[in-house]
Amino acid sequence: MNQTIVSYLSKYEFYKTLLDLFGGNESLLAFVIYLIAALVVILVCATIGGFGTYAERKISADLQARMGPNRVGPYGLLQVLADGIKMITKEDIMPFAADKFLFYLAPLLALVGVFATLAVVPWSSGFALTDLNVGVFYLIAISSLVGLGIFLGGYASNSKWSMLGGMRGASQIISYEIPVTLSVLAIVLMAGGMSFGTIVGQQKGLPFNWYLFHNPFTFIGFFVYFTGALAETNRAPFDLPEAESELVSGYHTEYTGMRFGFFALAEYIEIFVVCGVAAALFLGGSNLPININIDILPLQFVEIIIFITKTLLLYYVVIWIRWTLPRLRVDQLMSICWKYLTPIAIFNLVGCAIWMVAFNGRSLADLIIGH
Amino acid sequence: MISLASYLVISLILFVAGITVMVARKNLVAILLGVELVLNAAALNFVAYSRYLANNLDGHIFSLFIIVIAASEAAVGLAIVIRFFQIKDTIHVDEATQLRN
Amino acid sequence: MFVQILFGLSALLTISCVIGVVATRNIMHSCVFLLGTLLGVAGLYATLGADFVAVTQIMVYVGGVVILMLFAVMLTGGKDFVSKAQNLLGLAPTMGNKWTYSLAGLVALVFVLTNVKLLSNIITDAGPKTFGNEMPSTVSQLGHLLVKDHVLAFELSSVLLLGALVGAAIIARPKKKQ
Amino acid sequence: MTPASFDGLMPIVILMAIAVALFLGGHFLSVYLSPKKPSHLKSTPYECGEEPVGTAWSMFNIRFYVVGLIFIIFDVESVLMFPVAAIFKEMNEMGEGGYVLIVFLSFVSILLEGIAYCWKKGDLDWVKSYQISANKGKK
Amino acid sequence: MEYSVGSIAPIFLAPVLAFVINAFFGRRLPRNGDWVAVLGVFISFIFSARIFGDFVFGKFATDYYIHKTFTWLDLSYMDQVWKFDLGIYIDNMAAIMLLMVSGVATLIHLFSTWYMDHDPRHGRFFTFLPLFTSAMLGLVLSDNLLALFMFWEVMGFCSYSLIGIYYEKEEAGDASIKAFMTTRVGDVFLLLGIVAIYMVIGSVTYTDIYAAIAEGKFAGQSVLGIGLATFTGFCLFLGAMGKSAQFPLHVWLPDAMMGPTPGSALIHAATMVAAGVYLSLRMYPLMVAGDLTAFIAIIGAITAFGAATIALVQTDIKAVLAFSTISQLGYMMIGVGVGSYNAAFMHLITHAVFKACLFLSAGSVIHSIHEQQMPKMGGLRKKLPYTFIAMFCCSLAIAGVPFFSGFVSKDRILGDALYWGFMAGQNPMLAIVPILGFAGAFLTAFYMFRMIFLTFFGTPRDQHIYDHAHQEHLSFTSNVPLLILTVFTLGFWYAGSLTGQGIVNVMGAKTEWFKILVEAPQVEKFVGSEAKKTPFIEPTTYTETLPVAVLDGQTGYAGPNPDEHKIHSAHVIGAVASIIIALTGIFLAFLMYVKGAIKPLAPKFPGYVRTLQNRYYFDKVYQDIVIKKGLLGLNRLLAWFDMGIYDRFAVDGWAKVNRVLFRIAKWFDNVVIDAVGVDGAGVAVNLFNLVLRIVQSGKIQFYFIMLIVVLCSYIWTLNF
Repeated sequence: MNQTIVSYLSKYEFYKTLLDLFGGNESLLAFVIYLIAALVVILVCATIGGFGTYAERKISADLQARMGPNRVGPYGLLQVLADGIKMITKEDIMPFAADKFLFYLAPLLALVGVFATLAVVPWSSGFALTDLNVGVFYLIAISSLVGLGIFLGGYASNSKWSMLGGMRGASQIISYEIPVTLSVLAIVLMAGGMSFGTIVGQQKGLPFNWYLFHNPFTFIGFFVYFTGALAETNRAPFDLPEAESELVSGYHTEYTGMRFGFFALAEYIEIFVVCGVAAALFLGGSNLPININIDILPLQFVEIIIFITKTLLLYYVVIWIRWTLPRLRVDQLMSICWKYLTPIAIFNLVGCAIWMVAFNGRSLADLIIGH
Repeated sequence: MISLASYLVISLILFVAGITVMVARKNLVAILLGVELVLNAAALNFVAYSRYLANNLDGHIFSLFIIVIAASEAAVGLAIVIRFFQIKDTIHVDEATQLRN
Repeated sequence: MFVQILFGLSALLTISCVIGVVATRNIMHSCVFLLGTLLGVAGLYATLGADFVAVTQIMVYVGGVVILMLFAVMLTGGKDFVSKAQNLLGLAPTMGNKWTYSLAGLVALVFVLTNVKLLSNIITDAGPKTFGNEMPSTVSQLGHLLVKDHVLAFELSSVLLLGALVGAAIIARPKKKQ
Repeated sequence: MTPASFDGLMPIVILMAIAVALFLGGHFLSVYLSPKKPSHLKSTPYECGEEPVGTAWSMFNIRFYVVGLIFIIFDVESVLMFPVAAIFKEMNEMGEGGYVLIVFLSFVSILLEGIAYCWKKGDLDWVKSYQISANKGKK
Repeated sequence: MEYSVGSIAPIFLAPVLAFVINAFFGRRLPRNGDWVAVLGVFISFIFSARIFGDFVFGKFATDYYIHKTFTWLDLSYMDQVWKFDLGIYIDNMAAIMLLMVSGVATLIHLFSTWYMDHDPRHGRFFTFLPLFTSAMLGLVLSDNLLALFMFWEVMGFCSYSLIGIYYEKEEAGDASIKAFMTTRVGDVFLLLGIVAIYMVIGSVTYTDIYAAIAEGKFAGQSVLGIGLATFTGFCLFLGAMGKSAQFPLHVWLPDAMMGPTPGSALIHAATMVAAGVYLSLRMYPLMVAGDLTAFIAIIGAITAFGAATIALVQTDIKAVLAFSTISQLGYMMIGVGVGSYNAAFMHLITHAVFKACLFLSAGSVIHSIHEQQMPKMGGLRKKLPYTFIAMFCCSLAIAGVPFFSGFVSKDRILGDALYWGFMAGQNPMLAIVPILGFAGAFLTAFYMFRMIFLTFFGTPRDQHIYDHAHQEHLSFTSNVPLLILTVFTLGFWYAGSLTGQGIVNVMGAKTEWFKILVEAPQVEKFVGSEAKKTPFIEPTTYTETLPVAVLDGQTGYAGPNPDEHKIHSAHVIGAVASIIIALTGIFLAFLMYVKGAIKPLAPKFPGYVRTLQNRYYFDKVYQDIVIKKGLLGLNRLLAWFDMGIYDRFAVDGWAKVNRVLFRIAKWFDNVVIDAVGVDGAGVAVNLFNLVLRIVQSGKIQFYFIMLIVVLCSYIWTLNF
C-alpha cells in the first residue's frame, strides 16, 4: 500500500469529474494535483520557516525576559515580512576571490535538498504528497545535499571563517548522520518497512502504541535521533558551523541578501522536517491518539493538525534547547557523536532485533496489559 | 517506452567519459573520479539488464555491491592520494613512479 | 508518460554533467559536476524501477563519496590548486592539456567502436519491451536475496568494509607529534 | 490503496523544480531591487577589517578526512542493513527470525569491530590522540 | 560408499584453514603454529589417500571419474546461456596426483618444522607453505581451466613470497620478482588461451573441451590465421612452459634457490613445476589436435639436454639440483610430446618424490654445515649417515639405475621417444629428440654422482667446516621424512601392478598399474558428458562395474597397436641403453672425483665452461636485450611522445583562441586531427605490451591505455 494524495483522492466522486475534465489523462491530473499540493506544502513550510525566525526571537526574548520584536505589526508579527523584504532589497556582494560558480550553486543545493525531503513528509494518512517504499531512507539520503551545500558555500566564498565553518559543518553533518541512520534503522526493523505509511500505520491507537513507548530501546533511540537531528541541522548546542562568537558567521559569512535568505530558509525548513520525522517515527505521526476506524475527508485535516502540533512542540523544544545549553567544543562534538551516540544507537539496533525475536514484536505495554 | 539501448548508450557515455578523465587528467583525485564514473556505468548496465533481459533482481544486488566497493575503493584510494601528497607535495600522476623497475 | 519525462530529465542531467566533468578545468568543479552526474544516474535507476538502488546511489555517493573527494581536494590543495582556482593561469598542469585529451579521445573512440561491436547483437535481439506504470517495491525482494542467496557476499562485504576502514585509517592517520 | 507507480515520484521532481524556480526567481528579484554599489573593500573576504592574507584554500587538517572516512564506511554498512531490517519483521513472522537475527548480528558485530578499532587507535577523538600520544594510555 | 562433498572438500579446505589460522593467530600460537600447518596438510593427505585407495585398487572402471559442479556465475537470459560452473573433477590421474602432492607436502612440512626452527621468518614461512599446498591441491581438484588459472596465480604469488622470504637480501627480492614476472609471461598467454577456448565452445570445463575436440568444434575455427586448436594449445603450452621452466623461460628457477630449502623442495619438486606438466597432460588431446606434439618434444629435449649440461659445472649444491629439476621437467615434456602419456605422468610422480627427497637432503646438509658450495664439502658420509643414504638412493633413482623409480619412468619415456623418433616413420629430423634425451640421461647420471662424490666422499676439503658440522642423529622431524621418501624411490611401487596381480616385473620395463589406470583421455567418451556431471550437493552415483581391464591385466591402451612389437623392441633397446648409459656416467664420475684417475675435463674447454657457468648467458641476454634495450627503447619512445608531442605544442597560441569551443567538443575533433599522430602510440603499445608486462614503465595512465587498446584489439581479432 502506498497512499499518495492522488490515490487517496481517487476514492472520492469529484476525482472522477476532475478526470473527465482532464479528458481521462490520469498522469496530467496527477501532475496538476501534485503541483498544487506541492505549492501548498512549500507555502506552509515557508511560512513556518519564516515564522520560525520570529518565534525564535520571541521565545528567546521570553527566556531572557526581553520583549523581542514588537514594532512591525501587532506583536511584531509582520517582522517576517520585513525580514523578507530586507533580504530581497539588500545588495548581494560577490567576493572577488570567490569561486563564482560554486558561490551561486551552494544555496541552491541546500534548498533543493531540503525541498526534496518535503515530498515524503506524512502530513496525514491520506495527504502525504507521496509515500515511497524507501521513504525514510530517501529522506536521510537526500537531506545530505544540505551538508554538501554548506560545505560548498563555505568553500566557495574563499574566506577563512567561511572555510572553517564549511569544513566543520560538513564533518559534523556527516558524522551525526550515522547515529540518526542507525536509530531510524531500528524503527524500520520494528515496523518492517521503510515507507512512512507503514511506519505511521503501525502506531495507530493509544499513545502506548507509539514507537517511543514500544520498548526501552526505541525510547533511548528517540533521544539519540533527536540529538543527532539537532546536530544535523546545525542547531545549538551543535551550531559550530555558524558559531557567531568564534567564526564570524560560519559558512555564510560572505553571503548577503537573497542567497543568505535561502540558506536561512533551508535551515529552518530542515528543522521543521526533522521534527516532523521525529514525530512520525516515534510519536505516532498523524494518528489520532484514540482508536477510531472511520475514514472521512475532514478527518484528514484533523490528522494534519495533530501532526503539525506534535511537530511544533518538538520545534519549541529545539529553540528552547538552543537558549539553554552552551555550545560544545569541536572535540566534544566528535566524541559525543562517535563515542556515545553511535555505540548507543548500535546497542539500540541490536536490542530491537533481539526484542523482535524474543517477544515476537509485541510492544512493552502489550506485554504488560497482555491478553 | 524507453528501450534498453538508450540506457546502454548513456552508460557507454559515462564509461567513455571515465576513460577520458582517467587518461587525460594528471591529477590523482581526478583519476579516481574517472574510476567512479566507470563503476557507475557498469552498475547502470547491471540494473538495466536485470530489468530488460533477466526477470530477477540479481542485477540490483550486483550494482549494490558495486556501489559498496566503489565507496571503499574511493576511501582507500583517496587516503593513498593524501599520503602521497604529504610525501611528494604534489598529486601529479607522473610523479607516482616509485614502482618502476 | 511521466517515466519518459523523468528519463529525459535524468539523461539530460547526466550527460551534461558528464561533459562538465570531462571538460572543466577546476577539480573542485569537476567534483560538483560528478555530483550532478550521480544524481542523474540515480534518476535513471528510478526510471528502471530500482528505487532502493537509486536511493543508495544518492546516500553513498552524494552523502559520502563526493564529500570525501571534496575533502581530499582540500587536503591535497597546495599551490598548484590555488593558482588554478584563482584563474591566474589557464588550464592547470594537473588537469591535462589538449594532447592528453587527444590521446584520451583516441582511446575512447576505439573503446566506443569496440562496444558498439559487442553490444550490437544484444541490443538487436533484446527487442523492445514495455512495462506498466507500476513500480513494485524492490526492498523486500532485495532483503530476501541478501539474507538467502547472497548472504555470503553480504557478510563478506562487511569484512571488506572493515578492511577498507582499517587500511585507509592506517594510511591516512597523521603522524604522531611526540 | 493503489500500488506504487512512477507517478509517485512526481512530487520529488516538482519540488526540486520549484526549488530551482524559487532560487532563480529570488535571484532575479534581488538583481532588480537591490542596490549595486560594488567596491573593492566590500568584496574583499571578511577578516575583521584587516587586509585578507593569502587565500583560504589552503590545506586542511587531515582529521576531517579521517572522520569522513569512518563516516562513509558506516554509511555503506547501514545502507546494506536497510533491506535486511525491512524484511526482519516478516521473516520473524515466518518463523525464520533466528536465522536473520544471526545474519544481522554477525554483520553488526563486524561494524562494532570497526568502531572499536578506530576508538582504540584514537581516530575518534578529535584533538588529543594525535598531539599527545604519550599519555594516551592514561585516559 | 558415496562421495559427498564433505569427503572431498577437506583435501582443499584443511590447508586453507591452516593458512588462515596461521595468518591471523600464528604469532600467538606456540611455535608460530607450524604444527597447525602440518596438521592441516596431514588431514588433506588422509582424505586424498582414501580417494586414491578407491580409485587405484580396482573400485571403479578405469575411465570412471567424479564430476561435481555448481553454478558460480549465471548471466544467462532468455534463450542465451552464459554460465560459469566451478566444480570438482577427479579421475585416476587426479587421484594419484592428490596423494603425491599431499603426501610429499606433509613430509616437507614435517621437515620444515626442524629446518626452519629458530628462524626469524618461521611464522611467515608456515603461513605461506599450507596456502601453497592448498593451491596445488585445488588446482588438481578443479574441473575447469578458469579455476586452474586462479590457483595457478595463487601459487605464483606464494612462490613469490617464499622465494623472497628473506626480503632484506637484495638478491632474494630480485629472484622473487624475476620468478613472478617470468612466469607471468606464460600466464598471459595461458589466459589468452582460456579466453579463446571460452569464446569458441562457451565453456572451459575439461569434459566440455574434450567433447568439443571430439565433435571437431575446433576444426574450422582460426585465430589470426592460425588454426584455433593450434593457437589455444600453443597458448596453454606457453603457460605450462612458464610454470614448469621450459627452455626459453627457465631462467627463474635457478634463482628461486634464494628461498629456504624446504620451500624450494615444495616449489621445485611437488607442486609448482608439476603444475605446468599437469596442465599439458590434461590438455593433451588439445595438443594432439593442434599438432603441437613435435614442438613440445623438441622444447623438452632442448631443455633436458641444455639444463643437464649447465648442471655439470655448478658448484652450489642447490643449483645442481635446480638444473636437474629443469632437465627432468624436460623429460616429462618429451614424454608428453612423444605421446607416452602415462610415462610422462609417472615421471612427474617419481620425480616429485625423489626430487623432494634430494632437496630435503641438501637442506639437511646445508643446515648442518651452513655451507652450500660443494668444493668446501667432502667426506660428510660419516657426519650425516642418514642423509647420505637418502641422497644416494635418490641419485640412483634420478640417474635411472634399475630397481629405482627413476629408471621405471624415464626408461619408458626414452623408449617411446626412441620409437617415436626412429621407427614411427616421422620426419627424420625428429630423431634429435631421443638422441638429446639419451645424452641428457648420461649427463644426469654424471652430474648427480659428481654431486654425491663431491659432497659425501673423499676427504674433507675444508677441515674447519667439517669439524663444526653437527653429527646427525635419527630424529622424527629432521631425517625420518627423508627416509620415508627414500623408501618410495624404489622402483617396484610404480612398476608392479597393484591392481589385482602380485608385484611383477620389478625390472619395470613395463609399468602395469600406471599403464592401466592412467591413459590419455579418449575424447570420444566425453561427448554428451553432461549426463556424468553430478550437482554439487547431491551424492554422486558411480558405476560399480568391476574393471575388467585390470583383472586380466591387459593394457589401458585403446585397441591393439599394429606395431606393438616395434614399440616393445624399442623399449628393450631403450632399457638396455639407458642402463648402460647410467652406469657409465656413474662410473665416469667415480673415476673422476673419487679415484681421480681422470683429470676433470673442465680446463680443456675453458670457453665452453665459462659459457656453461654463465648458464648460456640467458639472464644476460634477457637483462641486456629485452629489458635494457626494449624498455629503454620504449621509454625513449614514451619520452619523445611526452616531451615532443604533448608538451611542445601544449602552449600553442591558437589553443587559447578556440578554448571555449574546445572545452565543449575537446576530445571529439582532436581525434580527427591527431588520429595519425597518435596512431604511432597505438602501434607502439601493441608492439611493446609483452615487454611491458615483464617490466613496468611506472606510468599508470600508459598502463590503462595499453589495457584498453589490447582489450579492444583482442576483441576485434577474434570476431565472435
